[in-house]
Amino acid sequence: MDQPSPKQILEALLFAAEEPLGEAELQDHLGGEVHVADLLDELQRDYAARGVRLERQERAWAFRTAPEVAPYLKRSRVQPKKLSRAALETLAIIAYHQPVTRAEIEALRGVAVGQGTLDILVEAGWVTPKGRREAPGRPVTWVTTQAFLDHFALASLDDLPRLDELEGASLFNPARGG
Amino acid sequence: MDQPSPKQILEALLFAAEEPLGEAELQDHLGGEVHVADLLDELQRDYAARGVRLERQERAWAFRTAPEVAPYLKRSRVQPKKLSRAALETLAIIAYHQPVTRAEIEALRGVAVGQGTLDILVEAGWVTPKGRREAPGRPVTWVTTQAFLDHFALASLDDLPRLDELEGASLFNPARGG
Amino acid sequence: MSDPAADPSTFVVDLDGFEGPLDLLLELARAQKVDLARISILALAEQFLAYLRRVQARQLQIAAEYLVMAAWLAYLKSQLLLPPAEREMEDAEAAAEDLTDRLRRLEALRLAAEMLQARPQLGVARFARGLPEPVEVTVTPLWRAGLGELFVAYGQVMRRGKPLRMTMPARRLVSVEAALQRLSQLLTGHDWRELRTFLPEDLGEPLLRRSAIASGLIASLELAKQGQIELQQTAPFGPIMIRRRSS
Repeated sequence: MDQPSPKQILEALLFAAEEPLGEAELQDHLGGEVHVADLLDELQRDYAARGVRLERQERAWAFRTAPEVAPYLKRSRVQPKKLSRAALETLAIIAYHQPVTRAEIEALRGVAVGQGTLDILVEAGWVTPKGRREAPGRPVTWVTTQAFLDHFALASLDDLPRLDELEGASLFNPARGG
Repeated sequence: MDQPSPKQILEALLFAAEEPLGEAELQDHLGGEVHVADLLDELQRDYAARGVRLERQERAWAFRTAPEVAPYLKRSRVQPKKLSRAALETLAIIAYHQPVTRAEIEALRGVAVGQGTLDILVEAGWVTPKGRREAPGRPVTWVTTQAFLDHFALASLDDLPRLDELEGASLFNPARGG
Repeated sequence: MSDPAADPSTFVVDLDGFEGPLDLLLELARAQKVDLARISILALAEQFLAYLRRVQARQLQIAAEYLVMAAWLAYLKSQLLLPPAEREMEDAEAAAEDLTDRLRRLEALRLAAEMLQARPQLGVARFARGLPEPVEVTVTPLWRAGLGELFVAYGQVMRRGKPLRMTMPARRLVSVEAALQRLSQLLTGHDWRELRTFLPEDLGEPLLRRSAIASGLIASLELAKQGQIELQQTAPFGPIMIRRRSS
């Protein structure tokens, strides 16, 4: 049997895993002489036109089926539960304003955030408390996780459309309707 | 978004499937105009030199990591670990009283010494069984190793402070806790 | 939901559908069908108040945050209608602008949330490997210990060998049983008397005295529970009065 190349090993490692693997971890695995970042880019290009893609999420990588194939895959898949509007908005606020305290989320939405709403997001693995704000009461601040990037196919938080651009969009354009 | 090709759909299906998929099943899914058998052969060729292979088992197909990569997929991690209280005490007794039997260690500590504790010290390379006590049952006696001296930066066992010297060094001050 | 008494052009929705007063304001603003920059806060305040009045007329519960917003909007409206010289509010226009900004920010976030939801989500539009192959991970522990810890451990072992002797002096305390007996015997009449007067008098030692008070109190509670006596204390830390219950 041939000696496999580092790229083949990398490919197999990523393929075998269900969860994204960190670049540092992969570099550790393959040893110092291998330039993992280059190989990952190469692999990503190899798969660019295939039914499966190598996705980057900040410093982690994972194989995922291509989004455009999705409509043809639906075979008795259980539809995941839809997020409530409150949960989705809270998630968006955390994504855009992280690190953000519960009080700040409430100020933006103009309504109390139930602990249940945060619990749902924590349970999904998309947000996590991280650190405290150096302010009276030292409130906990919330941030999004790696799993959030993975779930919403974001290579980084910069992939989110900019809020000020959204503010400028024709929000109250009559065409959008009420 | 582009319309995905039947081959891309096939690839994604096989990737996301929780079990090997039968050819007939795949043919059903992709519809009559598509020649699934040919596409499967094509896919198999695409992956022939990669870290992942498309394997046929009987009449079912599944992606699998390449067999020659398997030895390189094992990951090993070195994890620094602190010795437990029991292991520290046992090590200290062996250092000061060597050669010493397990029964003697237990008598000094006032509690039983689990084999696990000795195993950890052996694994760390700091103690080793050496010789036997000429007593009923001829129990094994334990001594420290060169690696023990190296780890604790001791030139020799004589460098270990005597008990009365330790008493003076306020190391036994109860305020230090423990 | 239609309300025949209401102006048919006004917006009528169920309050339950809203995520708080800002959300309701946003919905009302949308109904104005103009750019948010040109929205009339005055009209918006009027609509908000009218809306709440209609909800109140149906005798539905209104959450506090809506009422707070309504009060603030009513105040803001009154200030905006006054000539600047007569206003109590320093900057009514600025307050109105702040509200516009908040609405615009919320609308942008709402749009962002929609866009987030529209992304190809994992398990919906993208899938992970269905048959993950477990990769063996071997963990090699690297044991660490310091010389100091070693010495401390040794010292503690060796000290453990010489056990310390400790003696606990026997203490004289008043038991609850004794207090019960004393109280039952001494409490005869039906007049209120202070619990303290039933304590034994020959208690020199403070600890013994405190134990007598404590067991006396427990004994009185026990007797009250049994229905034999009544207890009364008119103020915190005030004297505790007891008397035998008249049968």
